[in-house]
Amino acid sequence: MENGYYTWMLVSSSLVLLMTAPGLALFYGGMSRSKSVLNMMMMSFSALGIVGIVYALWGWSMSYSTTAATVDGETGGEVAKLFSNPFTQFGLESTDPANYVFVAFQMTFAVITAALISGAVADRMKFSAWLVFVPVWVTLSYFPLAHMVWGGGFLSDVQNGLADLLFSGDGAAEVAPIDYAGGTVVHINAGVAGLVLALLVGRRIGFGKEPMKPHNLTLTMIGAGLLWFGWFGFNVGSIVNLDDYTTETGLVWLNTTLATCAAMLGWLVVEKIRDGKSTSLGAASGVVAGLVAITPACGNLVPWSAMVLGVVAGMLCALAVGLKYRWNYDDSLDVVGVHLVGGLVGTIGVGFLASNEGGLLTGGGAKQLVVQVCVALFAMLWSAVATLLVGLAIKYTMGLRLDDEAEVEGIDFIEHGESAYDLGTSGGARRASVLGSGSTATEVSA
Amino acid sequence: MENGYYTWMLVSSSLVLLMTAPGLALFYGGMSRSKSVLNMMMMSFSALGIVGIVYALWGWSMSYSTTAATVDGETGGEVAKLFSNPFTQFGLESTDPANYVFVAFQMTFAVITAALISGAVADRMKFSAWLVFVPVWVTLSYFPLAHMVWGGGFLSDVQNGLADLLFSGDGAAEVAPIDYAGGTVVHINAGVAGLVLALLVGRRIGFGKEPMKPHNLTLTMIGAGLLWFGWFGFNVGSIVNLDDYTTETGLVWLNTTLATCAAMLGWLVVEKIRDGKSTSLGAASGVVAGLVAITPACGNLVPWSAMVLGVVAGMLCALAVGLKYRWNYDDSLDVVGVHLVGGLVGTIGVGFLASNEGGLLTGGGAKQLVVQVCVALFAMLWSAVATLLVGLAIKYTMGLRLDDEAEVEGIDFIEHGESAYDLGTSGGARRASVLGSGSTATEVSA
Amino acid sequence: MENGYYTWMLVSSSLVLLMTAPGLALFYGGMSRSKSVLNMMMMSFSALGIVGIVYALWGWSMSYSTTAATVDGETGGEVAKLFSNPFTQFGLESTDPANYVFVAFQMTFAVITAALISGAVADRMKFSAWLVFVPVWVTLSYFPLAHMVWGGGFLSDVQNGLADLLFSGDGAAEVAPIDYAGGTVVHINAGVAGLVLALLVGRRIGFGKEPMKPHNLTLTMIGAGLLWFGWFGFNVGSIVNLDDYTTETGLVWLNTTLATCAAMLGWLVVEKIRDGKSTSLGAASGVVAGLVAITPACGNLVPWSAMVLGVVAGMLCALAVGLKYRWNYDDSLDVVGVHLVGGLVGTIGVGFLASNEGGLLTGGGAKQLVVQVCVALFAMLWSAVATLLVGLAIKYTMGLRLDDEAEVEGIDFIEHGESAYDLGTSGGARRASVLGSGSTATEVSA
Amino acid sequence: MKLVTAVIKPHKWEDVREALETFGVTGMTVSEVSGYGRQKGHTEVYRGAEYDIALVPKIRIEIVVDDGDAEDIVGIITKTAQTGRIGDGKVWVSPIETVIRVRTGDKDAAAL
Amino acid sequence: MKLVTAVIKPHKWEDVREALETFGVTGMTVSEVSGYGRQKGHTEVYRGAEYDIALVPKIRIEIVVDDGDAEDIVGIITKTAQTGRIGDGKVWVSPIETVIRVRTGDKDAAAL
Amino acid sequence: MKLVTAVIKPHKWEDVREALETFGVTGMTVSEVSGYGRQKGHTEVYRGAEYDIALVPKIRIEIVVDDGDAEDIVGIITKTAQTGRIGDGKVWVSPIETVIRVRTGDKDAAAL
Ligand SMILES: Nc1ncnc2c1ncn2[C@@H]1O[C@H](COP(=O)(O)OP(=O)(O)O)[C@@H](O)[C@H]1O
Ligand SMILES: Nc1ncnc2c1ncn2[C@@H]1O[C@H](COP(=O)(O)OP(=O)(O)O)[C@@H](O)[C@H]1O
Ligand SMILES: Nc1ncnc2c1ncn2[C@@H]1O[C@H](COP(=O)(O)OP(=O)(O)O)[C@@H](O)[C@H]1O
Repeated sequence: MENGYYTWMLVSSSLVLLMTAPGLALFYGGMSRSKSVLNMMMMSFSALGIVGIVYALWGWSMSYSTTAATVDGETGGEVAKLFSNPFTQFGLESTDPANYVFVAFQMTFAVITAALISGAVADRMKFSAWLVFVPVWVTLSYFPLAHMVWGGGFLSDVQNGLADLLFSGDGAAEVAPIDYAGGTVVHINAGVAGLVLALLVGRRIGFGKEPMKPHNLTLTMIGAGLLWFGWFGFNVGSIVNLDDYTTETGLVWLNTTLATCAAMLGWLVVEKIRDGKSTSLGAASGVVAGLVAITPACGNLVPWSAMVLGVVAGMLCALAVGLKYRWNYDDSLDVVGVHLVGGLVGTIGVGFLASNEGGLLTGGGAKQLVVQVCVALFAMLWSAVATLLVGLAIKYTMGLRLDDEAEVEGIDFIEHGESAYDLGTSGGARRASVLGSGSTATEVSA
Repeated sequence: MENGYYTWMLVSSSLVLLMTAPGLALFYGGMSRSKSVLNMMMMSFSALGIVGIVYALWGWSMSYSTTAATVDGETGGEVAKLFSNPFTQFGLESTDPANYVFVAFQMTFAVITAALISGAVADRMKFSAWLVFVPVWVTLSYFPLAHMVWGGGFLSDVQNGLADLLFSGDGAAEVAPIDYAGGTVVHINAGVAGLVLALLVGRRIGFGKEPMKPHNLTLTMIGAGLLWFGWFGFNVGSIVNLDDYTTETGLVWLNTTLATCAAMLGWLVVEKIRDGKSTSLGAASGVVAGLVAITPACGNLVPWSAMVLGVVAGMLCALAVGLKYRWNYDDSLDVVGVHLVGGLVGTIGVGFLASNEGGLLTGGGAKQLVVQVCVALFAMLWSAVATLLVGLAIKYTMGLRLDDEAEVEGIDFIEHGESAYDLGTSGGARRASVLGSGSTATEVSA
Repeated sequence: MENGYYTWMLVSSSLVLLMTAPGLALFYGGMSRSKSVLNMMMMSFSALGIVGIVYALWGWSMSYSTTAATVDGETGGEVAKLFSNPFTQFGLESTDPANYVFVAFQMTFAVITAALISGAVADRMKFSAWLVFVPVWVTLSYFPLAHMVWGGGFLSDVQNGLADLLFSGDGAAEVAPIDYAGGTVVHINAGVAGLVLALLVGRRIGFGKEPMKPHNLTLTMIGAGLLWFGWFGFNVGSIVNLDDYTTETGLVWLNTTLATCAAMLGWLVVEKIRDGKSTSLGAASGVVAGLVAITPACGNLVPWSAMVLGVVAGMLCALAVGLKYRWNYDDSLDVVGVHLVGGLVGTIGVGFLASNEGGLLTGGGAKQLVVQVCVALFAMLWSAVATLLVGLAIKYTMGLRLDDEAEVEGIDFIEHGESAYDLGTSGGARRASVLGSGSTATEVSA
Repeated sequence: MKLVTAVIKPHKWEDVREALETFGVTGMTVSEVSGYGRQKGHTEVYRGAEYDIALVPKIRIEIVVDDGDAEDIVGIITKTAQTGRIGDGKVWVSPIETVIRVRTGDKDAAAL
Repeated sequence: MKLVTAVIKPHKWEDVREALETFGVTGMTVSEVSGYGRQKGHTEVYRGAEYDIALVPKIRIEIVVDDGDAEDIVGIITKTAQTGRIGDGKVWVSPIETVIRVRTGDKDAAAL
Repeated sequence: MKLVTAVIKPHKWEDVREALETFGVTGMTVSEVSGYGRQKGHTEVYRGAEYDIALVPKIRIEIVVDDGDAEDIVGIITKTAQTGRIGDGKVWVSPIETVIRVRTGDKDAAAL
């Protein structure tokens, strides 16, 4: 394999891992309350620990070990349209080392998708329930969708795939679905899962009544910056056509950045008009909204259309985050408002804007748009059902949620026995709070 | 293009973007007061959002679309010595995709240069005024200077360029000006702009009387570390001579690091002697001073001379940051003391130390030194005039500054309606401050 | 040299520098008390400043300029088994620029090794003593060990080297010691030095009695994430066999990640069983324990054995950090419990698990294990003696430690004249503490 | 004049404030304090080291009132802040000789 | 002995301290508190959700003084802390039976 | 009833608490405050600019006690918090008319 490209894949895999820890952990942690920040970060870190292992055991195998249709048209059977065999490359035993870097890259995608969900259940989900939810959910929802979209499955352009059923070509769909880096697999998937889980877990005590403002926006800003940085690995590392390496990666990098800049400005404009002030949380949120929206589209737009997609995403997400108060569901850190809505904007938007006369507005007719919409709907359905199954199973066995007193006391202490800060207050916090901490340090008898 | 090099450019572009958000946002944010940290970070984030878009629209075109003199000596006209046509590649429409990665890389330079200025006007500049200042300033000051220095313009070695007027060679200057990665275009430019803008905006209420100490030095330390990390993209990504890829990049990486280490130690020594104690803010500042100084020189020094340049920069900047108290201008976070002074040390220092008998002390005579000084002076003049025009225009129309009561109340709340922290104080901040926050969360009617 | 690989080395060098500043600075800083966090971060930053310079002056020369045995068997003499000539490449004068990138990469290893030690002496070591300790220690302990292990010295497979003396082959050891990325040179070395220095400096006032809990775990989590990210440069950048570039780097990346995920989970399990709760500090610590353990082994394991090594490391380190309370030595931030123990687990563990029938459990017999144990013991001995010499010399001249009153007052103020935070407490810290800060800002007369 | 000082559980603060507002209290001064008493703190664990947190977070409220209102206000606070669980807090009343409104210089009743 | 307690606007603290120093007050104890009263707090917005911040930051000053000085000190604080705008704060005086200096055990006047 | 208020050095807090516990004090309310007095603060330097930190951190303890215990408790605090160095702090006693336990409504002695 070409080493320059290979090096970029090493960089990209590392960048996407950085997105989860500490990127997302900070973005979410800063938005939660100071009594919940550690649990918030732990949901990201533990997702990394668990999914990392699970991916090596059966995740890669379920996603890529067999495809529905191999190059010569011979198929891996109908079931292979949904997921491939978990055992053929179990534990990567039989995986070609030349593919390890792709295992690494794809692993980090599964990790962050699971971690994204945690934002919807901030402050109240049992840590043990989370540790059980994550591996089961990626197995039932993420791996199959990754296979369907990227592993030559039902949502690819494979014969008798969804796109092919809509507009049949010879041997493959006439119009291939577009999901460059994970609009459906990652963002729509996480967004729907977040919504379902938030509904199952229920609202936080005092939701909509008590204030639940971000406890440390500087963390959220650091997180947004690191997410942006890591996202270059996420999008630019998803390049498929190596012959165009130098031109396509440049385009994807630029589109990613332009859409994100435009989305940040779009969000700030909505705030200025609606609330009278543009906020830093709005800037951080707009950045993520733009990155989410451009994810599926980054390889199929040109600079101007990337800016258009970005500004639309920023504005729509800025409005969408308000819905939870109207419809009274507690999607605590707006996984729905940012990732589901942003993912839909990108996935469907590319149906309008795809370059080379691919989209409705770029002279390509409606076919691409139809395909994109149907793929998005199917992904939402799959994710909703899978999440519902896992969520209900946990709810009626071990339980999903802390009891009320524990929630009021604070999940950081209840679940982790820690407090995030001990800054003291006297003399500009020149010394740790003598009140905030205890009288004796004694080793726990092991 | 060679893929290994190309991959490095993708990495470098991402690294330089990281420098602004969150790098510089943290470095500056930590130094400001807790009532201003969000605005400080917002000035960096918004600069990224705005300049990113503007650069794609006309920035690249104004900087690189036409050169004063093309290889075969045919010229783009005299005006092309100052800037090239904003419309030839407007919106990157007609830009060769093979150049996208350079657009990306150069875009991030324009972004951070604008963001650097914000340090001079901390705590008091209207956010709306900043949003107007940034795009106009980069158009009048940054793009032209980038073109003059790197786009084959008046400050390059082009025929009838400044250097050629000083010491004429045949068809080009006898001695080419040296600005490897942006001593004049980025640091001197931002430093002068900061000074002018600080004078136009005026001193903070209580400047020199009330304490205005850094509110969170851990953020400043994170920022300094991320700036250093990102600077490898900034300097090493600026390589020009691809034949020397493996040797030149290694040299530039080493020079960047050695100068920065030396500058950190130099700053700490000055503090130890003058104040009796070496501070962490001093270490962070010394790091940035060293990075600034080595920027124009990193390709033209050897390890020992890089260390010399670094230690000089660290010591001079450590002394320079005190000037604002003596001359009573409120360059709040020392854009002048660090970026203008550091940029001059590097730009002029390379006239003394340039390797291969290029500098005065390295047996190359005074010519390079004269060229460097004249280029620096011209850049300062250009930047000062451009900034003065933009600044005055804004001052006498929308106004540059908050009213006094708002400034005392705190710009984070006034301009962004937020507070950075809600840590509570009881029990080691185990729960968010019940006092620090409000009684009801109600959705804003959209 | 191949550019793709070369680019990765540039990336890796930058990544490893990031590990120290701000990575380790944050990881340690967050664990210390709010009156010591700046000093903690300064110990990392200053180590970077000092070792960076020292490495260019004589570090590289002492490590790699001459080898005990060159390819054709001709030897650089017996002394060259311990370290090579500090002067042959003093100041990199005579170093081939093509090697600069390796100088850069190796420099960052020396930096972080020195910085790691600081965790053992948190809150109480004179800053001046630290500034003297660092350069002398790397000269007596780090450079020689780097040379012995990687520079073809006594701990390599060189003729009459330790391994060769144990199991002699023809012209070289029958079994080459395995230390892929620095288990002995970096972690065991730093761990032993930390223990010795902690004993020389003595316990903190109130150790084991007063609470000394982490003052800001969000910093520690950021640090852990950045360390992980940087560690990809540390391990994957240590590749030796370029022909396998694409396969070996993929394997090393995966092993690094899988061992770290497993170690995180292992640590959390031990906490759950022993303390009843899994903590975020435990997750962060488990991450580092796993990274430490996989460091020497990452190129000689397969995914499943990497997971095994990781979980063992996580569990053992989780138990080891309690020892200091039992044996009453104040290894404040657990350099011993994490780096010495983790380094031993990795260095010795690979003797059990080395792939290709290399280890005891993988059908390779006991030879590798014996070699690993002996190498580890020798490294511990060398490090202990070197540290003892430096430490005693400083203790009985300038002194190692603050006086008691200063320690209670807080080292940040005493040694650096700063306080880390000025957050205020009123109104959710909407304004800086008017109480925490002073009444006048007056320029220090230079 | 009297000074009513109340130490209550943090999550009761909003209710108490509303109740007092309804009663007609126009102002008060509050601060976050730590309480020590029957209600024990809890234990935190860091790397196997246990820390007993002896103190629990409380909210301290100071209200300067007319002699006549003191009793009612004490009653309102006691009623509203009550959860019945250990740690509900204390309320005490102490004498004040005079109170001045800084803005106007008004004294006593007029100052409230 | 008397205890003078003052609640003032934070940015007035420095002036008050200087004025008291000049008058001869040798010591005081200050803390950051939150005030509730006529002066209303403000509104913050996070992702479209509005938060009413009911409380405003204040500085609380406690000074133990000789009976004779109480009035003057109250006067000084009132004068210096006054801005004329709502929210300037309150000052109140309460009786103290005794005060001891920990360092020496000195009582009352001698303890200040 | 009496209210004993003590302002002491932070690192003395643990000792004082233990001493009071042994004596039989069942509860107290503590807060972190800043002290101004003979003990001067210190100077910090940021980029060559000096900041005089006028205030020093202190711990403020409030204990409502039976009239009879006041003197002993004052004595215990004074003894335990003493270091002999400037800045040890003050203890003062003021009268309380009544104290109520929120949980039960118990009054005075019964409320402690
Ligand atoms: N003697 C006292 N003086 C001052 N404050 C007290 C006293 N006793 C208790 N408190 C405060 O009241 C709070 C509740 O008291 P506690 O004994 O825990 O529960 P309860 O009041 O329900 O018996 C304590 O946390 C402390 O802040
Ligand atoms: N009855 C009271 N008891 C204690 N503190 C009070 C009382 N009324 C007001 N305060 C304090 O005085 C501050 C200013 O009072 P406010 O009514 O806002 O303005 P003003 O005193 O100018 O009328 C409040 O923020 C509060 O801290
Ligand atoms: N008149 C006073 N009223 C209230 N508190 C005081 C007064 N004088 C001193 N204090 C408090 O006591 C602390 C110690 O007083 P200081 O004069 O510094 O030392 P000492 O009490 O040993 O003479 C001060 O920091 C302050 O918090």
